Amino acid sequence: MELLLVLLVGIFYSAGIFLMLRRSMVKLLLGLLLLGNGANILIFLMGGLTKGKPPIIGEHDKQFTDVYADPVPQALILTAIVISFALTAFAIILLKKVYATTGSEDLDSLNIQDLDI
Amino acid sequence: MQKQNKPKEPNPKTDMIILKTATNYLIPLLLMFSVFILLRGHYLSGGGFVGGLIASIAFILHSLAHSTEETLKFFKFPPKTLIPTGISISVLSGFLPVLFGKPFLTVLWIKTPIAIIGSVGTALFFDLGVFLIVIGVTLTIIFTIQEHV
Amino acid sequence: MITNFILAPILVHLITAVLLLFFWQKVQAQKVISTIGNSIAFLLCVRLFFTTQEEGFLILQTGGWKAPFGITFVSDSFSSIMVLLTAIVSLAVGVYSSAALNVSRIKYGYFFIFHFLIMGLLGAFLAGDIFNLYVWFEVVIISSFVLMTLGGGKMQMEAGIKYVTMNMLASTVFLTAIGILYGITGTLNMADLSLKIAENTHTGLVSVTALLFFVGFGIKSAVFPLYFWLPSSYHTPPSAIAAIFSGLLTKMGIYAMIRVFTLIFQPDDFIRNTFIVIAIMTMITGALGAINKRSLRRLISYLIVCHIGYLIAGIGIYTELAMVGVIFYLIHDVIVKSNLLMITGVIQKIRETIDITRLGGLGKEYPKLSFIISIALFSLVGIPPLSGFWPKIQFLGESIKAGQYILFGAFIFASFITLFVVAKAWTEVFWKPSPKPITEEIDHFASLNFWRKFKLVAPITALSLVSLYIGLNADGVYELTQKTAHELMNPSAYIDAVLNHKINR
Amino acid sequence: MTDFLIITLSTLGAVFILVASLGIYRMPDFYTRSSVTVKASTLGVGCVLAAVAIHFSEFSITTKIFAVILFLFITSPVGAFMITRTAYITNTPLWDKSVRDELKDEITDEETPEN
Amino acid sequence: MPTILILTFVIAFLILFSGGFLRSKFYKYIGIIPLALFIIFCAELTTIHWGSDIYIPFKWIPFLGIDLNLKLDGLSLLFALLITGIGTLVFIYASNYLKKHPYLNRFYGYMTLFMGAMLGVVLSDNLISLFVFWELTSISSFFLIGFNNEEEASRKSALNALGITALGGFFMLGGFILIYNITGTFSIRELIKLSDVIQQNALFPLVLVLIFLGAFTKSAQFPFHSWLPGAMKAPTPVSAYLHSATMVKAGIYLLARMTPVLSDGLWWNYTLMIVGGITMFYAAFHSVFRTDMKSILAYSTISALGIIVFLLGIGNEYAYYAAVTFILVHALYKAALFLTAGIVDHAVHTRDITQISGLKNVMPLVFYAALVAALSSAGVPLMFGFISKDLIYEATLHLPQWAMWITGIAVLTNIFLACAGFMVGIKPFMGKFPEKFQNIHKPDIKLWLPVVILSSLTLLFGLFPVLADKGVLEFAFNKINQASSNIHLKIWHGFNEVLLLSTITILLGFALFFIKRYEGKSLYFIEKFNKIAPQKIIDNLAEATRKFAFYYTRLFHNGYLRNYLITIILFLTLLVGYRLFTTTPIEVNTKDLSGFRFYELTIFVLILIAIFFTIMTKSRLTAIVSMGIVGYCICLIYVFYGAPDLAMTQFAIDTLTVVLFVLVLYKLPPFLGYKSVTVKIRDTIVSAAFGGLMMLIALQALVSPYTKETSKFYADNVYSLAKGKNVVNVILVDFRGFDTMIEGIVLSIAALGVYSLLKYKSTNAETE
Amino acid sequence: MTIETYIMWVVMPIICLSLLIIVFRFVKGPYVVDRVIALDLIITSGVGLIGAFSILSNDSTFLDTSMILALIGFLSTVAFANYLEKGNKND
Amino acid sequence: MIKNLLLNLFLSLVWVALTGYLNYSNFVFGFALGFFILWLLSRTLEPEERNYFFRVPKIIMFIFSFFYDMLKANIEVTREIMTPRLNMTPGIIAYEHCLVTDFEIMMLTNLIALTPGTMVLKISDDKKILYIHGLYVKDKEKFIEKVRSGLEKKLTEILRS
Ligand code: NA
Ligand code: NA
Repeated sequence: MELLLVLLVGIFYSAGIFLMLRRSMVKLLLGLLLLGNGANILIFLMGGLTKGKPPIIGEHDKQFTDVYADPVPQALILTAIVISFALTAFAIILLKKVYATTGSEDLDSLNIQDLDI
Repeated sequence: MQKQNKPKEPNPKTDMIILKTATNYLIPLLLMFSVFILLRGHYLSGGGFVGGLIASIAFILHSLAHSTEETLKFFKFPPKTLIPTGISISVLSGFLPVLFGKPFLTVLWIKTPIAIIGSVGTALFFDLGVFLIVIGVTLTIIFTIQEHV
Repeated sequence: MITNFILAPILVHLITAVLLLFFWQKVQAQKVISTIGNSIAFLLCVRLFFTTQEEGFLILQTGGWKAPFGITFVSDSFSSIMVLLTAIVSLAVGVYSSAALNVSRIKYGYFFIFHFLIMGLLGAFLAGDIFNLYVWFEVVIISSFVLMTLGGGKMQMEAGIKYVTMNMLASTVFLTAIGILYGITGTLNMADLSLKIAENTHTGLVSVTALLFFVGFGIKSAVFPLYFWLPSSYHTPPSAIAAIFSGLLTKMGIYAMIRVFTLIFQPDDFIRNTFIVIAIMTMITGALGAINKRSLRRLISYLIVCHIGYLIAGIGIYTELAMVGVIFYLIHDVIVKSNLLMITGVIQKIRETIDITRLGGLGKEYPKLSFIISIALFSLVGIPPLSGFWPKIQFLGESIKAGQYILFGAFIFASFITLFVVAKAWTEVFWKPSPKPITEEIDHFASLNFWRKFKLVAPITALSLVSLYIGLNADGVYELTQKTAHELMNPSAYIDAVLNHKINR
Repeated sequence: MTDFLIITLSTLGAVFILVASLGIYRMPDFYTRSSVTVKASTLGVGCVLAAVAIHFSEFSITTKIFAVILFLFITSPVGAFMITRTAYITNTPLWDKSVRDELKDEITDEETPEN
Repeated sequence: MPTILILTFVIAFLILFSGGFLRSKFYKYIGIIPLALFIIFCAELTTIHWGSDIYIPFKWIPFLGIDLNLKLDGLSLLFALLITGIGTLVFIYASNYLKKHPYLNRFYGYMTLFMGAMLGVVLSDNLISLFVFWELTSISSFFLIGFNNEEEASRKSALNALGITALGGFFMLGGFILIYNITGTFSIRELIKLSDVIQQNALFPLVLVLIFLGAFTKSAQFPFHSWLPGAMKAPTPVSAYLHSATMVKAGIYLLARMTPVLSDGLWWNYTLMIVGGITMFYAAFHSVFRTDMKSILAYSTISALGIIVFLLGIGNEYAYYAAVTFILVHALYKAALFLTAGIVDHAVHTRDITQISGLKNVMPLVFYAALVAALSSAGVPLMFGFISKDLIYEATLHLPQWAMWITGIAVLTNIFLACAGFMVGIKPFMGKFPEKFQNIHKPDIKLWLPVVILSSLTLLFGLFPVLADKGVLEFAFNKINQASSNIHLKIWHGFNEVLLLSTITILLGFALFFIKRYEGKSLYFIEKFNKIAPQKIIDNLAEATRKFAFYYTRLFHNGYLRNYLITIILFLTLLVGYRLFTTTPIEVNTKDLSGFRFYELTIFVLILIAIFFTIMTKSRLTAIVSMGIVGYCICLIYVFYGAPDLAMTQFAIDTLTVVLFVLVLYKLPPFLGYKSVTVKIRDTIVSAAFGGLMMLIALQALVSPYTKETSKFYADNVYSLAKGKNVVNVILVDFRGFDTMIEGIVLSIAALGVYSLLKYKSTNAETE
Repeated sequence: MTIETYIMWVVMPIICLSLLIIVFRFVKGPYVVDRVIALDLIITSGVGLIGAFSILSNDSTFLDTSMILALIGFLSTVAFANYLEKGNKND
Repeated sequence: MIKNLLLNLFLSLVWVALTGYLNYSNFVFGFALGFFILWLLSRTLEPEERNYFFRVPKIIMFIFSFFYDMLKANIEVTREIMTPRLNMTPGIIAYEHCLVTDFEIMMLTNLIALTPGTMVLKISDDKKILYIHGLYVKDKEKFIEKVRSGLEKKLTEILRS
């Protein structure tokens, strides 16, 4: 499964970048979302995969009796997910605001001010 | 395929009764569930974040079924104020150990466990703060957008 | 010893922000609370700086978990310098903002975002944990997103989308790098990482990871060819916001780069050469970009890029002396760049434009202000003995020592172009007669009351004086930077201090 | 006995889910898809979850599973109703072999009384 | 001495700051400042005569080996006296010349600043402190050239001058630092002892190039001379002081100072001779064709500077003696001529010699003074100039090879210079006095007195050269030569070939002066050569740089976000990819990896399809539904690998994101796409390469073993110390609680940002 | 044959097959509403899949996840419904 | 009714507390026991207060019958899906119901939705008519009758009285 997930990571990153290179701002955002997910899975993968064993001590135990999934990447991803949500939410609203002020969500039409001198 | 005529604008009020009624029953369930998820995060999966998300989803559902104004009636203060409140609770629970000469965010425990919740420590208040922040944040975002759609 | 004190400035900004949230929409209260909070934080930062300088490393293991298991905060000499700089700039910009910004921006939360931003910066500078550093970065980024776009028109939105996109990309690269780093070491504490990386036999992979960090931080610090967001955006927000951005935001990337490449990774030849090539290109690109700019802000934007090249070059040379130069330059640059942006704000208030072709006659009308501004400008271009001059000695010297003649040439080229464009701007803005007649309506500055004028000019004066002080007291600054560079280049003391730090739970 | 129950219920559940998926795949228009899928899956998932409850046969887990099934039975049809209604409003066409559309009649009647 | 220096700067800034506070009456007596300094330096003459140098250590930045050690020896003193002496005269002169000027305070502020800086240059023993003062002279020059800054030409000239001198300065700084790298010291005194070390270093040629660039730009040597004629836009006192007598000689001073250190008999000398030679001839030739008095003087100054450089290059004792003498000679007569030009300009409001004539009748005293200066310039016997000219010819004639040719060039140069001197010092006073100048006002004593003093000195030193010689020149010479010599200044050398050459020079100079016709045509003639003139080349170069900068900047910063992104991604991919492939053998360690189950594969396929759909669809909603599927599938992956907390959060967040998208997308138009297949292929390649790279890195990281020390600590202590069982949650609220707190703040900022962004409605009136 | 193997080789494959079939509908569309109910069905089936998986791994922790799925999974469907109605077009 | 339900729940909790085992068979047993006790005690009450004891069995009956219907419909649908040709005659029917409260309408709508092959599309503005999409509506009256006598009747039985 590691190989499959590695492949998935690659796909997430590729697709994310590909989407970011489109003309539409919505696709740009979706691309960023995919990138974020890709990074999360990559971190997840880095902890090593442990099938079906959450890092939670059993109800009647006081210590782990079995193998458990590495909790650190999970905690990191949780943080990353939430942060990425915050950024995405803001970006979505920004998109709306950009559309409201410029009347376009075409990224190619947002190139005027860079060309000023 | 038969081509349909343009239908007249539906009356949303009558159509929404299904969602509204269902929502009225779901909201207490969701809120209770969110508290449940919050409280036992230390032992089982869950915690302030997910709890907060579920609680806010309850309100979002309500706002989708009714309207934002209707949902806002649940709150005496706008949900925005939950944010500083939540931050304050989190920070205070982190700051409490400083008064006892311990590093910031050190978890202090009440000696005897309390029923249902189990051991109570500053971590719980910390998580509660997070819970409130998440609710405040999510609702602020969604409601603001809904007002501006 | 428990050094919760490290967190004091951070918490003060946090509390200030939270208080401001409770005083939503109350402009006067916002201004007062912000100024008080800012001042307290300033004093705390100053104390943190001096305590650190006296006692060496200040360390806090939050949660009472010993390193590398908890989140560690470390104030070493370098961190404390950055903290002090942040404090100075934040106080100056804070005061400036209260007069420069319009009421609606304050109503819609400028100040608390400002405090969150400063808090994020302070946190980033004090973090001893790589993931915690990431989280602080995000605080800064999201705050900057908000400040960047708050109340913006078309231009600001257009810039905002670019700024947001590229910064989010940078964050992702940073996060990826952290993931890989965890994958090959199993730890996140920077001191611990240093040890683990040193033991790691997969040197190739380590080097690759280091490069990922370089790219991530490179985007944030706007090096060639990752700099695009900066000239696309820095000219659009209000001057107060641009002042913090230009003074501190790119420098945060530089800070992280220095931290990571001195503590965690020891850059190999390839990485060092990469740094140098990138630095050369950054200097040239920034300098060339500045040549044709008519808008003062755009001009300064490109100069920021250009001068980031100096810093990168210093890191690339990777000698203690070069690092002395880097830190000195960093100190200088933070102060001067913030100041310049505030200055553009005042100029805009006076003339309603910052287009140099449409400006003029400021020297005649505002001679004293012009003089203050000239200090900032001279410091920027490095007229000896002002602050920008000294680190160049190290840069030039070390690049020759390292046999990097092209880099040496690039330094001279960049210095020259900087001097030239600034002098040109000076002649246009201050010497040239004003092309359009000045009426009461245009000069918003003259009609302000004394206190507002004071709030606008005092920060500029203060920062100019700081620049002057840095330049004239180069000896003292060198003592500081030398100590800091030594600490950075010999991280064992840092590692030892962090990992063997005693705590009582 | 419990093993048998678990196997039966889980198989039944899986099959219902399969039916639902085949339904959504085969049905000719949105309305028919919507009317055969959501509930089939709900029932299927209910069965699987019942199997889970029996498998663990613990009070807390069983109540939890009851809750899940209950939630599913409340939320699924509501969602389905909402989207189906929207589909109609947004002119998603009916299957051409549909025999009647009294809703259309009603709406057009109201709109054009002279017809 | 340092006190004096610092005091000078303090006074400079006080004057600058005074604004209108100081009445113009004050400036009548401002000459006291340089005069006091002059007297102090004169007092030091005795010390020098006792044979010892004055050396005052003053700490500055010991870490860098930078100090403010001051050193007063013969050479420094020669310059210091020039600076303060001529300074006194110019200050006095200007107090009348610029009388009632509104910014007199700025003028004197800059002038005093300059004076201090210039003294700093000649007194510093440390190369860096020398450079500091050096740059200050450039800056004060910038401000003084641009003093009449409302005129565009002034601004342009100021910029041009600053540009060229500062660029040279930067190179020179590099040279100094290089010297430090080689020797470990910035102290000139030390360096003289270490001259072998420097000259034998492989980088010695580079040192020379860098130092030369500094000196040549400052002293207006060909081809960097072009800023100096432009600098004549400055008020005449400034031209007289900075751009003739002192600042431009800073480069000369540096060369003279460094001669004992860097003179190697080869590179140093030949470069100086060639550059100096070209400069002196080129500029002298040019000067004759000018019609503006100041322009003539500017070119003749350049030429004179060329002569000194040339002499330093020749490098024999005569040459050195000639050089120090000529420095003084030139300063005296050129300052006098400049001030004369100023007086003329002041009186008749033009400096065009084709327009001016007959002023002798109006201002006879000025005429005689100017005449003396012109004659000195031509090297007429009994004038001080005669002595120096003789020494020049002595020096050239003593050259081991090419002596005749070089002497010939020197003679030609001097002929032109003689003519130029006459054009300024004699031409305006001779002939008929035009009607239109009838009601000019006669020059004030403050204007003519300095000229007279200067000319008197010229005459005095011409008659009694020993005064100058024993006074200071000998000691200056000793410092360059690093040994004393038998050469002494004499009023008369007897009849020899040198006298013959001098006579030829004077006669031909006079002849040229009388034959030449004074009309605008000559100016046209010389301007024809402007196309190949260095200034033109510099202008073209600047314009080319500007254009290149424009296209270069536009090439990268072209406004298209996707181009920015693609550049970033390509850079990352190439850089990191290159490193990965060159350092790491790509290996896949299959034995440690678990196989995959069909349900995992199913999820994988689902994600794949959903992603593909997200990319391909033209409908925004479909894209979002696809993203929803992707999110839920990730959630399932988290479930499969033991991360229920993650799965929950992922799911909740994903749902919220979908809701958010749906709420916002409501009004947007459909997707726009790129029609071009090339673009699509390019993007596909770039993104595939990037994704592939990330995949490979992840794969390699998987192979690399690591200790799970941290997670083991958490797992071991989660119950005993943190009283929890869900390790992930305990990490979030306890072990790494700080992350969570800050993360909450990130969320808060985002929410409030959203709120502000949507609620804030900016109006056009509000700019900031 | 244990319950685990049965679940593994009979129940899970059926559910997975269903998921693939649903995705097929998702791909075909043709309308957004079709895709939305496909998504809804994937979520619901996901609840079943998680249930089966928890038997497989003998760990009840995952049921919390399925509870959340069941509770809030329909929110996105409702949101889409709202959107489509307001947008009044079916692109 | 609510009072009785709460009382019943309370009793079952007491039972759990008494026995000390919180598992579901024990809880169900406690509930059944409590129900029985309450039923015994309720004989003294007025008839309108006693309906709780009739309704609980009815609800249970209803659930079972509903599951049965659902199963039946499911099989029907399965047949439709599995066979190569589609024999159905779908269409939209306007169905006039006799329900009163919003809750009842929602319950009916949900139940119709849960039953395979039927789906509510819309509710008329006066809330009186449900527009139902069915798979087999060739015979409109039969379809209406099936809903009316099936779901609606049972629903009203358990919700009212
Ligand atoms: Na977290
Ligand atoms: Na690994």
